[in-house]
Amino acid sequence: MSQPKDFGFNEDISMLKETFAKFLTEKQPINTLRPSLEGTEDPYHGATRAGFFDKDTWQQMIQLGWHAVAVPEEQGGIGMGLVAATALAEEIGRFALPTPLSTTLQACFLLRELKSAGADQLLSQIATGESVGLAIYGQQGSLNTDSTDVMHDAGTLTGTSWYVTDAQKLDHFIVAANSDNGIGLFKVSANQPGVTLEPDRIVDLTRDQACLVFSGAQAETLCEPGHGEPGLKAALPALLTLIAADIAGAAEWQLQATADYAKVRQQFDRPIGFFQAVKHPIVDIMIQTDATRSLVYNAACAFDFDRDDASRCAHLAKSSASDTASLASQCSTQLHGGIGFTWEADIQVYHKRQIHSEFMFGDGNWQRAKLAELI
Amino acid sequence: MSQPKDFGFNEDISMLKETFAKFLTEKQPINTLRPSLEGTEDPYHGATRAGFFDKDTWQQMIQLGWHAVAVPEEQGGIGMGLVAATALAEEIGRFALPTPLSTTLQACFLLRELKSAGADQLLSQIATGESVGLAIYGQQGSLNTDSTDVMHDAGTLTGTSWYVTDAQKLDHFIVAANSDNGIGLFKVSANQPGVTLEPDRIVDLTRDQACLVFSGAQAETLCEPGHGEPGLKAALPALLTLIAADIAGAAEWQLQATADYAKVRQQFDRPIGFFQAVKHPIVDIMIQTDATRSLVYNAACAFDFDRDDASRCAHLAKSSASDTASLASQCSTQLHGGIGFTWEADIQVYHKRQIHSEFMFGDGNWQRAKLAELI
Amino acid sequence: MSETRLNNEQQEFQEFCRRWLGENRPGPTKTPLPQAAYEVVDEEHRIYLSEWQAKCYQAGLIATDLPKEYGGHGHTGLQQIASAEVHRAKVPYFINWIGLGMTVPTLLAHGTEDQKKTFLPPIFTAEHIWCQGFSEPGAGSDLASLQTSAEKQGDHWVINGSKVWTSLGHFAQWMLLLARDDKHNKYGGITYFLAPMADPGITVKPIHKMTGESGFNEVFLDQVKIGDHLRVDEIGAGWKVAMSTLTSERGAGVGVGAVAGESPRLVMQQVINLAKDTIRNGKSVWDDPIWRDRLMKMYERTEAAIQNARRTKVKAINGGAMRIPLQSKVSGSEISQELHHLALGVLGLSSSLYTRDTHAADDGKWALGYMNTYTGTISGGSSEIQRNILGERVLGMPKTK
Amino acid sequence: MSETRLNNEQQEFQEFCRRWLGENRPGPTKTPLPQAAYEVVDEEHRIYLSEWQAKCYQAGLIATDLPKEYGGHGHTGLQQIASAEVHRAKVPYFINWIGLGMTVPTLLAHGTEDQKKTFLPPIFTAEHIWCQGFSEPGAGSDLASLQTSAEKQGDHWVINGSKVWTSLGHFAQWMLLLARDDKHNKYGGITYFLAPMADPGITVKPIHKMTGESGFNEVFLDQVKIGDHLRVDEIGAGWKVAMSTLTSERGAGVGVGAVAGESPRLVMQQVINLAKDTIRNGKSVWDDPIWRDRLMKMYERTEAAIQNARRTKVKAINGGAMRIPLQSKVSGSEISQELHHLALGVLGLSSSLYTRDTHAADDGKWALGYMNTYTGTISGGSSEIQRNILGERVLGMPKTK
Repeated sequence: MSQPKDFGFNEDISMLKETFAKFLTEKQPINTLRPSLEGTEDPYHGATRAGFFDKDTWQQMIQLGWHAVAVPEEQGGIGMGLVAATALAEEIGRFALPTPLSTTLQACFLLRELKSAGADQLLSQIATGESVGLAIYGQQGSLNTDSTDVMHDAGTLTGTSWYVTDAQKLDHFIVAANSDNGIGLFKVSANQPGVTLEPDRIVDLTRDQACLVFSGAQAETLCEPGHGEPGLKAALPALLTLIAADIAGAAEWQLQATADYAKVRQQFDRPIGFFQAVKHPIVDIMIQTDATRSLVYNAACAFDFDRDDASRCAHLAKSSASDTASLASQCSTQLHGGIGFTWEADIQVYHKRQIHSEFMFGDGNWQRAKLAELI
Repeated sequence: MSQPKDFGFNEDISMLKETFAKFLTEKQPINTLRPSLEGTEDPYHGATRAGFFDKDTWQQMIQLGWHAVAVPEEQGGIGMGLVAATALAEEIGRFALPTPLSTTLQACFLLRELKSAGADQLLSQIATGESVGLAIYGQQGSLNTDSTDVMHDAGTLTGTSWYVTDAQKLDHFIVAANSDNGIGLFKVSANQPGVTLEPDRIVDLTRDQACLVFSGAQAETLCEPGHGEPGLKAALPALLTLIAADIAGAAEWQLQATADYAKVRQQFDRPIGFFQAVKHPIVDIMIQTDATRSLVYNAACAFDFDRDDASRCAHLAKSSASDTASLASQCSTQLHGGIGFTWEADIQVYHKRQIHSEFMFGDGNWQRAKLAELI
Repeated sequence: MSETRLNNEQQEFQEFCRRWLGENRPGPTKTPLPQAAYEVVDEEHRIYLSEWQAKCYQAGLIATDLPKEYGGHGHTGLQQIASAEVHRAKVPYFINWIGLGMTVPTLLAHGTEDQKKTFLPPIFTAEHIWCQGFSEPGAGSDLASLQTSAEKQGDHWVINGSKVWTSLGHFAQWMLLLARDDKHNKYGGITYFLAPMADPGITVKPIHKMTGESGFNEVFLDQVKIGDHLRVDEIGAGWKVAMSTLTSERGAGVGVGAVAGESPRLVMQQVINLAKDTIRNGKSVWDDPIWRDRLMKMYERTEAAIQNARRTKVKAINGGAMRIPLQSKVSGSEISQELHHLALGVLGLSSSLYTRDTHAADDGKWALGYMNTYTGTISGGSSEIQRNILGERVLGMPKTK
Repeated sequence: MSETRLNNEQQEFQEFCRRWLGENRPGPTKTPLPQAAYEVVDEEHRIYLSEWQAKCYQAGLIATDLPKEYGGHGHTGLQQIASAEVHRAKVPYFINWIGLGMTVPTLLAHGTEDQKKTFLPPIFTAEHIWCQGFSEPGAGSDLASLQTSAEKQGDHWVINGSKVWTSLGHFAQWMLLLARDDKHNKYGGITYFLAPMADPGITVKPIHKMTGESGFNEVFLDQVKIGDHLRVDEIGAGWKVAMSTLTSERGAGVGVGAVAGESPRLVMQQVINLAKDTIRNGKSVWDDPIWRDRLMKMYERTEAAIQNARRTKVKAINGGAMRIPLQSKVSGSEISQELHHLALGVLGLSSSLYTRDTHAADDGKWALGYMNTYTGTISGGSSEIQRNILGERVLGMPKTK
């Protein structure tokens, strides 16, 4: 099957993206986030940070149906594809939104690949407003799909899932666990017995992260042992594309914020944007960001319309995105001068989110190694 | 043994470098080179290019003793070390001098490691003004010391040496040849029976290059079969340092020429050096060139005073130099604008020499791989 | 890969193009063609390429969508198909690339009815080869500082000055000429002319490039006489007209025929193949993870350029009409330069071998191509100037002048 | 590694330093010390570090080569040995780094005899902590556009304005202050003062950095009274004096004691070890050729910086006295930034873990350190300004103002 020329960006999806962006413009998520950070700043003495998200905003998003964009109609969702989900992910990144939506979208695309009763059930729960995340990493943080530190035996889980994104915001988790028969995927819920959430103290202010420690937790099977790896592999292009879209959106914000600052900040009797040492690096952020954006749209479209090409396109998108996260963060902070490294400036909030995203689901090197196998 | 703080740059060597630079300033080698290129320019129809060098200049250099700087006193030379030879190599690069001296200096440091009667004999010949080069590459151009395409059997050579630098300028060659007992090193002369020189048509205007084809050529043994690899390995730090010094010198010329051009070329009613898009890349050439220069001086000094550390220092120098060759060439051509890509501008002569040097004795990747083994 | 949904007429025309190009592909030249149209200097090549272009025009692959009164074929929505098929068929380039790419869009937008009727048809047939006389020795990046003067004398103009980097100047019948009618008005004192190269006051002198090629020229204009009917647009409107011509050069204008050469995707694939075929230190360059990583970084950029071009036409996500098109020149030329340098690295020492060396990979095209990429990053508005334009026009930063 | 040939006195002193530092190394603090002296905010740390500095001074490791009348120890040729040994011993940093690094060289070069005798001794003992009041909210890269005013009233001055990025402002007894005595003379209208932080008109307010640390301050000056004897050099000579102070900051001045922190070579080695210890995708990061190549590129730059510093002192090959010293700030800060970013890459996902996370490698120092590198590339003359200075002063290109 071949891709439509317009990246699948039809009227519906354009409208979805626009409406979502307008909603977030009104919310200004960082202003809501700030109070939750108070007292946590000091790296030596600061208080523990809760996994903040604005619950009212989340309820409104549920009412507007955005949580269920990628849930199939059979499970009570809207049944849109990755092009639509990617449009949302890009805006989430652009507004640095703390939200259970990011991981829930990831979960949808993984669950859709599993084609099991358990998976369909969990998709239905998402449709009713419950949130889900992925617990697939071992301590090494490798993306090798067989690297979990959790064991499955007779319906219970033991061990630890590491680097679980937004864990404090979520109702349920999809856990990758090993057994004699190979990797399977299992559902556990946040507050059930045998599941302990141990929050990480992380750099990123807009997400939270935790270890999930399982001590004989009852787990519902989403995907039988031995089928977890193919399931994760099939969903991987979607996961890569969603995180790359988040980076692209955040980079676009970094670009515009830096260009805007360069127009107003005066030094040597001129706006600093007059100087090529400022102007040209900002242009380079744009060139790099546009490359990532185009590769992201292409990857989303490939997943929906040309699945055979989806892996190649997704590795391209995340490879480019990882470099964009790094470049846009470096330049945007540098060109903001002293302001750029203050806590008060929003530019630092994005910088921290970006260097977190840069390494999620595999860094650039890893993407390119996988890509080379497909060429 | 530890290095002297001053990189071994004592009075004698400072004077040597200064005198040599002054000599070349008077010669202006590119002006002498230009007439030899006439009629060879056109890539589709141009005449074959002879391996030009200025024979009068070479005779004067011999009279001044520079050809024998690295020949031990026992063999009638001056008996200086790599610090001195590197000082000459840097100036050769800075003046883009077509000369048999570059390869002859290389040969000296290889021969000095061999400690054989044949090697000493050849060093004596160098002292009397004969020139020597290395014929150590196979067609792959690998620096693996076992990759020659020449076979040795009962005192004769058969096969081909590739990428022999400045072959048309030289009297003798040190040939790496394989046999059942491993690699040995052998001397052949340019005009002897069984040796055919097949010139390459190359990009670099300041050097020549050829295949040496051997059909049962009589060869004098410099180093017995099986001892060639250790000999080459021991000399390698010197070879890397000499080529890195050549690059550093050429880069310094590229830097100064570009800065000078930026001071006089006017656009938008100002010298273009006013604009940061011109000024800052030139500064970056300087920063990169200074890194290479410092690593080169360090590598030469390590070879003379702290041999255990010589390999590490030499790989560092050539790794840095390869990147410098590329950066300085790219920027210097770009910032010269239209002038930069004309045949008439000397900047192109350096550009071509540098992209030749960049890949000599192993590119940057190769140096860094070797370096990592030593850390 | 993406595809348009074609209507019936378009589908039929596409089939025709494929069939025609398959059947009419010209044979080889005696000596190899240069890599790009701007390097053609041999008379053999001129004749060969002119005949080929004329043939393509007769077949309807050039000027496909233009009105018949200007020599066009009068179709609608078929030019892009013809151009894509010419590209895909990897046939020789069209020699009259300046005529097709610059004179045609300029005259369509700014020419008189007479100028269009007179000048367009012989462009399509390559009877009139065109060259461009914008740059001067003292006016490169700062194009508007040009000094060639135009003095009105009755119904004609007298031109004095000199131009540089004039591709095809040695073959051309006509030149797009910028000259200064007013010394006291930098941007508003320039007028745009169509200059006959046959004028006895014009001398053309080849420039040798670092590659050794000599497709560029200096052009000296000494008391050249140009009738006022050869002026384009108003007196003093030359800068405005030239900017629209340069925009066409940057690919944002209306196409009248593929100019082509090899696509970045194809060149990238060639470099990957080169890496697979090149053995060094006991294994193929492709099998070295570091080289593979560098190649994939480059591959990523070439793919991004393709997806960028695709996104240009999708309004919801293109970030504004000019944001991506204005990037294409700087990105394209820099990608090409780094890609060629990467190819040299893949070849290692054997990258030293140039054209007509018997052992050179691909007859030395990588070294030749590498050097020619500087034409891309320097001329037609250098990368530095492009970044100014992007910062100012797209991001709204203050003008660095 | 290179070594100086030491004379007998120097050798003896070196042995003394090693022994003394070995025997007097202070115990741990209750809460961990910040990575750099400019981040110290805890009273516990201030007391601990001040006592440590005083002890080192008493032992002769600070002010070693300075005259006794200014509180120095009156030796010759021993300071470099003391500083090197302090560095090598990896003992805590000296808290009064601005006093030692800036006030001392400034007063030695521009101070009156009285100023030297009064102000130098308490700097060495850390009785007087110093801060620097140069930057203002509107005057960063364009430092000379500062607006804080100094008005002469009889034998004293009245200062009004505000300063920013003032490290140690919350502890300091004294400030190096630049203020404007003449609004109509940008560079020649600035005067340099020694300002008492105890003045009731001075308010200090901490700034939170992106790391969460709060060692920087804003300082507000409201009708602050400064005696004319606290002026340094002539009225209007402030810019000249400040430039010489900044040159000291850039390491080209006379040392009076190691300021230290970790050397790039040490940090590089730590990152290499980190790569060896970090397992991902079934092997150590060091065993991945691509990472090894990236690490070696960085290693090359750190080694080049060391050899650059060595070359500074070798006249025959240093390219001029200031060519390398003026590079050291921009190179050093950029190397540090890229090296820390590389460390994050080595750690991969676990680089997300910050200080006091139980699983964070090295207690989150890589993320903290990475963010702090922006202090290096931005303050004390940003990398952009440094490149201007290099282009202009070393290469003689025209001034970009």
